[in-house]
Amino acid sequence: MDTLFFYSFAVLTLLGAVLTITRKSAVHSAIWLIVSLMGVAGLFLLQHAEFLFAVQIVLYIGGIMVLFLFVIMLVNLEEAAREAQFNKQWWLALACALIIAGEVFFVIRRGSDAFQLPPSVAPAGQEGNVQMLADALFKNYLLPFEVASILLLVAIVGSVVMAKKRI
Amino acid sequence: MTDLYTATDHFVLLPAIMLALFGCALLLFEFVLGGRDTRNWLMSIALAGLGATGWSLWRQQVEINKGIDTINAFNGSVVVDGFSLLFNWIFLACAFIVLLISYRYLEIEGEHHGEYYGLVLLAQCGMFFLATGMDLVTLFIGLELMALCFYIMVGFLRGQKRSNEAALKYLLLGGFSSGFLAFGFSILYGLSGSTNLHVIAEKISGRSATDPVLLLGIATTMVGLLFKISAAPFHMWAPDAYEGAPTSVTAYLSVGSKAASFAILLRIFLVALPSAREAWLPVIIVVAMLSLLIGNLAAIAQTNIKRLLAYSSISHAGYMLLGLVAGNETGIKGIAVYLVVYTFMNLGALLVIVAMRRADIIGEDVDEFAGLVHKHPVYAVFMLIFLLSLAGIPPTAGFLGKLYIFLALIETGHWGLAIIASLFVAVAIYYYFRIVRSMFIRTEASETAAPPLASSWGIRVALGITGALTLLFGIFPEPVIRFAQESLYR
Amino acid sequence: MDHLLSLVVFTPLVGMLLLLLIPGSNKQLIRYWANFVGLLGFVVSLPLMTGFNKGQAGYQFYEHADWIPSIGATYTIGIDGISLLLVLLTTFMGFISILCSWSAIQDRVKEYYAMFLLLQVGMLGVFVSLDFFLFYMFWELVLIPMYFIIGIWGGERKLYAAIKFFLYTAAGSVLMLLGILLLYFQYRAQFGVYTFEIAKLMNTTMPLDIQRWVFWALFLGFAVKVPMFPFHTWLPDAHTEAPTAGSVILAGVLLKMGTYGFIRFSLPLLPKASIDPFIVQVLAVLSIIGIIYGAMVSLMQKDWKKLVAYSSVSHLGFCTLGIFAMTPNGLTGSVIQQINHGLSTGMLFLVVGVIYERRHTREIAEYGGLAKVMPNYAVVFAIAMLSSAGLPMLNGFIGEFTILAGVFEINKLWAGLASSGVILAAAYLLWLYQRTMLGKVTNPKNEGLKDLNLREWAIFTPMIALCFWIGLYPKPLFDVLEKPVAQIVERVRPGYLQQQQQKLEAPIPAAAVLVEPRPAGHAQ
Amino acid sequence: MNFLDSIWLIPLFPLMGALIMLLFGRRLPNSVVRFICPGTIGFSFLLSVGAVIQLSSTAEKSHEFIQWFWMPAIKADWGFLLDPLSSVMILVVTGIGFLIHVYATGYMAHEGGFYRFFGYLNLFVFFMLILVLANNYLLLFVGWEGVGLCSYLLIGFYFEKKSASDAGMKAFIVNRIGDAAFILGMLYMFGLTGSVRFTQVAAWFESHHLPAETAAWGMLSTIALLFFIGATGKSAQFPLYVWLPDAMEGPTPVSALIHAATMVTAGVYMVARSHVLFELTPMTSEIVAVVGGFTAIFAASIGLVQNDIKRVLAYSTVSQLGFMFLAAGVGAYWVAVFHLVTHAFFKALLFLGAGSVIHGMSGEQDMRHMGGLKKYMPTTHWTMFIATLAISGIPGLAGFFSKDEILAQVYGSAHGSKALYVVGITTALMTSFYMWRLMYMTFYGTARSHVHAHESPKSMTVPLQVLAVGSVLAGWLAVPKLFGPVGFHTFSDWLEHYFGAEHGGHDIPELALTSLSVLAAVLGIWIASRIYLKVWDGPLYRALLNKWYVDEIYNYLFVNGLVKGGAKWMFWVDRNVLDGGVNGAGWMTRTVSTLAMWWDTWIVDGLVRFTAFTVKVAGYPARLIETGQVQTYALGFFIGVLALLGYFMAR
Amino acid sequence: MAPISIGHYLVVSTALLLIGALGVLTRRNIVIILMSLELILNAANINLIAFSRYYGNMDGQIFAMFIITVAVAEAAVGLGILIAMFRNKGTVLADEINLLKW
Repeated sequence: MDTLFFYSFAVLTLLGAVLTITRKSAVHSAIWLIVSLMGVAGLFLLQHAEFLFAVQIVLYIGGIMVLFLFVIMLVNLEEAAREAQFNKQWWLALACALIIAGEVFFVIRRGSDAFQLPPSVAPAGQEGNVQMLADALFKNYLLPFEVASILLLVAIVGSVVMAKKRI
Repeated sequence: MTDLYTATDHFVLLPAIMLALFGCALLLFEFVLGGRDTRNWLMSIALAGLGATGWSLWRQQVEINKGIDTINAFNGSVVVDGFSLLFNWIFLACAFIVLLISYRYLEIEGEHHGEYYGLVLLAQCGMFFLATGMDLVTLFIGLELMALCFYIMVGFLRGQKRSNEAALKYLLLGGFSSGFLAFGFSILYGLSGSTNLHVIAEKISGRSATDPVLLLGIATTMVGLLFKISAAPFHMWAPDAYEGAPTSVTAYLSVGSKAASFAILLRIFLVALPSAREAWLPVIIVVAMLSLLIGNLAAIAQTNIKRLLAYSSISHAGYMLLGLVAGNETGIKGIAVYLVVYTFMNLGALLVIVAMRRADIIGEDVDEFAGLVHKHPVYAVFMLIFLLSLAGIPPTAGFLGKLYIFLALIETGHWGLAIIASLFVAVAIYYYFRIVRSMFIRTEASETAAPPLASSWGIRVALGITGALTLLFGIFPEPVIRFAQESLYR
Repeated sequence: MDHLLSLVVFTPLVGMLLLLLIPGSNKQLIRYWANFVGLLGFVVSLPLMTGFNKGQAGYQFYEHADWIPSIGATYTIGIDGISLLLVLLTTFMGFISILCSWSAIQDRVKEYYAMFLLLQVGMLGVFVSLDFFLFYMFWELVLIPMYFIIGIWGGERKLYAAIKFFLYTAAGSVLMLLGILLLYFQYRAQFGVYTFEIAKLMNTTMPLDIQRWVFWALFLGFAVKVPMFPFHTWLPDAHTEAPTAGSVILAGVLLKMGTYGFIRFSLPLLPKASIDPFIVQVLAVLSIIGIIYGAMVSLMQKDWKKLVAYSSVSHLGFCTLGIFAMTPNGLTGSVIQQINHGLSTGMLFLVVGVIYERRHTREIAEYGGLAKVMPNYAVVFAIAMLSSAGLPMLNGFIGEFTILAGVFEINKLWAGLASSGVILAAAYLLWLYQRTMLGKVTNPKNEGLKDLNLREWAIFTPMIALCFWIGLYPKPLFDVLEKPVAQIVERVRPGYLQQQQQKLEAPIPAAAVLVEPRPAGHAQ
Repeated sequence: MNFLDSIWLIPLFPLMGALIMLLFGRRLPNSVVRFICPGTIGFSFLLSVGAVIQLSSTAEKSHEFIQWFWMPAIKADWGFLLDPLSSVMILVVTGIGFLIHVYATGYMAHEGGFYRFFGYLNLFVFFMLILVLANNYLLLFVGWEGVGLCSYLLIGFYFEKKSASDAGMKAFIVNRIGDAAFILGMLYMFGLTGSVRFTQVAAWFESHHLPAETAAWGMLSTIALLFFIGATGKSAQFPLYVWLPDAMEGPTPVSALIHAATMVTAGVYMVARSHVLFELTPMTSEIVAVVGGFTAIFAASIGLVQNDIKRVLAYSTVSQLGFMFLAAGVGAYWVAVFHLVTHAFFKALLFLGAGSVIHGMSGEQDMRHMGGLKKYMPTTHWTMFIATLAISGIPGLAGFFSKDEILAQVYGSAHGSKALYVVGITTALMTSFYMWRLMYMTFYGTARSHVHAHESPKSMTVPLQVLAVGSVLAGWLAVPKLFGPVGFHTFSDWLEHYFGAEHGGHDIPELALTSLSVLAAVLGIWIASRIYLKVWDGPLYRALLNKWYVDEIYNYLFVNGLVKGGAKWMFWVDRNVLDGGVNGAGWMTRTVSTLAMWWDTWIVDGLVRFTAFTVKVAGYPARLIETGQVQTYALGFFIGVLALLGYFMAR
Repeated sequence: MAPISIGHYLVVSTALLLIGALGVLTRRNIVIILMSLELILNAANINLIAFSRYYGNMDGQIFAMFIITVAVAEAAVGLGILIAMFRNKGTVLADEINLLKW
């Protein structure tokens, strides 16, 4: 069952991603991005990261995407949509991406013997995931958490400074 | 584990707290009391923040000087040791000088806002974590904090297309590289099950060098980090960002950001990945050589001095990487010495360009420097010192940095690299001296006719400090060397 | 005085710093001050001569202080006979070139003299340093003022010449630095201590191939400076474009830094490499090519100054040839020839400068018949020319002859080839003299030229006196050089001195002299 | 007064004279100059006479005097040596020098630069005295070069005349070729014997009992040959004689003093000085003799047809010098020196006489425009008449004795040969011919020009008369043993003792030889009287007139071909290959960037922006990467990743 | 079908990374480039979550949370800068911003 879910979420993710970067209209791209991110969220769920699943849905899909759509409306992409969507180097980029994919594949194939992880620890119980997360977050990762808050503050201030006409 | 926040934690974190506190205060100050007559206050608060930071760093330094190796905090995710203090002092000096030179410059550009000062301090806060972090998460978040601040600062001249463009390019490429870095970090985590660098090192040391996942992780981590220090071929953001950014930010970016990026690079390569040295060493060699080649050659054709300095900073990154290539005590110490020296000389050179910016004159083109010596001999002479230092000619400090790199290379038997690196010194002289020529030899009246330089007490103080130190470190380098020695290897 | 040598080295620096305090508009005061400092620099260096004990081997006026303990760099200075002569040459030529700029330099006077005094510090430092690191500092310090002297006050192609000078020498010296570092680590590997002190580095024993590497690295630095044959192309440009005083100091002192480097560092530090047949042959051949080539190219020049510049290549070829003969005579002659070249080529440049100041052209074709208009000038030029051409009783002969004698001991063919330089020197110099001084005054612009003035006499008189002094009574120079040169030779060719001594004293068996003994029947 | 210990004063006087002239001469009136300069030489002459007299009374006949240690490199002192050979030389130099100085006061009276002329002349005498008084080769070389310098200065005295300064330069440079060889010889000598002091060298040779190098070419032969090459330069022997005829551009007293009487004989002196060496190297001696003989006949043949009065004398000088080398080559050193002395008298006289003629003819030198001067210039005529008789070898006069002795030695000495004798006697015939041709063309017949000739002033004629007396008497110092009473062998005894004469060889049929040479002289005079004005057009004549085209050949081969061509080529190499090599290394740099020079030129030339742009963009790939396209940057980044992974894959 | 291993997640994340990179490299519209950056960061997240589960510790999840935070911040600032630029230049096409070059 997990397998099936994994494949469907994986396909959803990748398909969404591909469509994101190929759609002509930015709005369509944004929607497909949502689809892709939801696929990722599904993968999170499969790995028993319920809290992150929630974060992904709420924050990303609810937050970032609104922001994107907002900007799309703001900067009026009508004209941009009429022009060519890909730049002149797309074929080169595609070739590079394929080569890298090939390389990764090759590396992994060749060194599959070496590809060993430490033995897996028994999966944590399904219950209490959020609690454990909170525990870790506020004990071990208290510092990054605080820093992240500054980061967000900077982001807020920064985007305001940038976007406002006059300050 | 039981205590969430111990006294040690506080002691370690104090500089960051100061920076964050004053930084946030500055951000808020502008919101609350925005207005034209508050600008002196902004400057004072920012300087006070740096003072407080310096004080807390000094306390740490005193502690370290007592012979304590490292002070761990937050379960080892943040440490204070000689290494972190060395870098923090660099950041502090850099931020201090950047503040000094910004005031008048922002006035002229018409973008004088409290956010700027706040961002300077918060960026330094990010750098603090890059120097002290021992944990992938802390490092990553610190890196992003710093980067975000810089994205905004680069684009701070919102009304100017060049600034917008630079910020956007920097952001897009920075984001791109962060993506790779995050991916690399995720794999490092995956290989070890921990985000602590020491644990990672321990787990990785047991793996074979051909482990594909490890290689994938190293590769992606590496490109992320090399991007940050603007080493070729991941350097291409640097010229554009440097050129488009406000010059004071260019100064900060080229020195502070680079030093911080070197801090994280060294931490990761030396603490987390020493066992994979044979895998990354050849790459670093190639990257260093490419940086020297591209940085120096491309600089030759530049007429914009900021852009020229950007390319030269790429080549400087190449030199510093050669210290990592040598990898021995001398090499690492060499990087530290080089960074210290580079801080002052590069800041100095850029602050002269800052002073060149005045009404109607951009002051970034080589031709605009023509005949500078007639009108402003002091500036011209100081610029000469900085340029000589950048080129690595004794008795300026820059020579010391290069000397250490050569020392390390020769000591470890990398003769070929040493020869190539030394030959690029000659190339560098060529383009630096185009500026010298413009300032001293060309006699066109362009400068004499122009209004006087945008000099201010801040710039003068900064010029004095950087110039004096650049010369002093060149003639009496013992303190710098000893400092680096004691910070890194006691 | 314990710090006499430091005083000598840093007097110009102090003078320069004080000079900076004088307002730039007060040109006259600046000139007086600069000349005073130049003279003072010379005067304070005189006690070196009187206080020098020529019987004592090793360094004198030795000073030592820690400088950068972390890397083992020290402030160690001291002089032996070789450096003594070069230091005196430097202070003397420094004064002369400052004096000769009095009227030639009219704009940016303050900077000009500041640069000159700074240059002086660098050159003096090079000759007294006994620590490689210190040496390198001074070595590079020289570049910057020279760059400006050529670049700001030079001729038409000054920019090109200045940067060419800088790039060539800087590239060479960075490679030299690598050689120094290699040596430094060799010492460290043997003794476990970091040091740049020459005296200590001498104790390093290195395998031949490492020595070779170090040798070639140092060679690049020095050879560019000298300049030896394939590295010489910066010289004509720099000389030609530099202002008179710049050319004088460049020819007079700066080039000697390279030859001095060979003598002070390459030979004693790397005795095995220095005597390596391949290296010696390559260097000797390069020197000989330099001698002939420089002279031949001189013949072709249409530019007065360029001609003199190329003649420097030829003369310096003699110096390097003498060095790489590595015989007492070769080395002694080389040092003396360095002094001589400083004086005579310096004078030739001054001669060009005198006329350039009056006519602002260096084209030989522009002149002719000046002897009629400026008889005193013609006499001075003649003496300079003859000194440069190696006429006996003048200084050039002493040096060249001693070098030839030294080279002859080692290789007769080299000496033979080198002696052709003597012929060519006469050719190009006389031809120059003829084209400029003799004949009728064809160019009307030359008719009203003024002869030497008092200041110019003041410049030339001591130089001419020195030329004659060295030509007639060079013994003091030889005495001063005897000990240090013997030391170097003993290091490079152990036993050579004794062998030579014995050879001169022992009777030579007839068979050694004759290819074949004469048949007995012919005996009378 | 002890003259022997004050021999250093002998050169000092002329030096002082020279210094006074060159430093202050311009301010002195000519009358003072006229007094000082000959005066110093006169003093020196007196000192020399005193010294020689004292020397003759000492037992060892040699006096060495060292002033200071001069040149440590080859242990050479600054010291003087007075021995029979040098005493002869100083007497000639100061004596004839004095006369010529006196003559010059008259001859140069109307020239500009009077003081300068005398300054140079005094300087010359100084160097010449150094040369002959030196106690070692190196100091000899000082004088050697010094006289070369003065010769240069004096030939080019009329420096406004291009031909004059050309000639001076030629003289100096040709001499330098010889000098280089001389230097090498000295070094060889030092390497071998450990000294260059004459006495020590000689002692060394004697103490080591070296066998002579006859069968093989050895070190000694090399040294001797190098010395001889040096001598050929200074003494104008084939092939380095070419400068001497040109040197006639100088004022006539100069030609007389330097290019006839003294300087050019320095080579002979030097060979004589090194006689110990040359005796040990018969092969080199042979070369000396052959070169001398060849030069003698060769120069004489050119002299046959020249029309310039001074050139005839110049070639005659070359020819006579050849005679001296011929003598030295066959081992008759004292004879060579003897001829040197007699030649000094009559040749100086001839030159001075010619100078007087030129003076009287207001500068005319071409004999075709003279003739019939006898009645206008009687003193000049009769003095020259005597000199010409002397040089022709008419018995009783100086030239007869010395030339006859040479021919006898060539015929009879152990190293001589019949062939050389034939050459010698032919040359004697030619000499007689061209000298009488000169006399006829100048003094006899009818005047061929309208210049009003006049006799020269006393200051010129008195020296002529004194020299004429000398030309008669000098020969009697060494009358062949065949003829004279015993007392007349002063000279030969004086020198033979020094040279340690060895007269092995055949018995010399002296009477026959003497008759033969007299016959040759008379025949020459007779032919000359018949055809002195004839011009017979033919290839040989033209070849002779053009001096066998030697100058042209040299010019083509060396001056234009080797030196200028080579220099041109080398300069080209310098500019294009060497600099090109460096620039080629910089080429990469340049293709990737703009050299500032180019950039400057563009701006200065105001080339259209487009060109600048294209070149800039097309030329410099490193910048080209920076397209300004953010995605290209990202692509670069991406390719970096690609390469990195590729590398990891490959390892 | 093979059981889902950590390798599968790695493949998916790598693919996502490449797709995101491709988007950055090829799309002219900067907004879409910013979206592609989100994809790249999500690739890292997939890894982190998978490894987190594998090791049974929370570090990966927390790291992922921070990465999401960073992604948000980056997007916000990026869009802010984009707006500022759009205001000045009137374009959102990446290949039309080429004032700074060479």
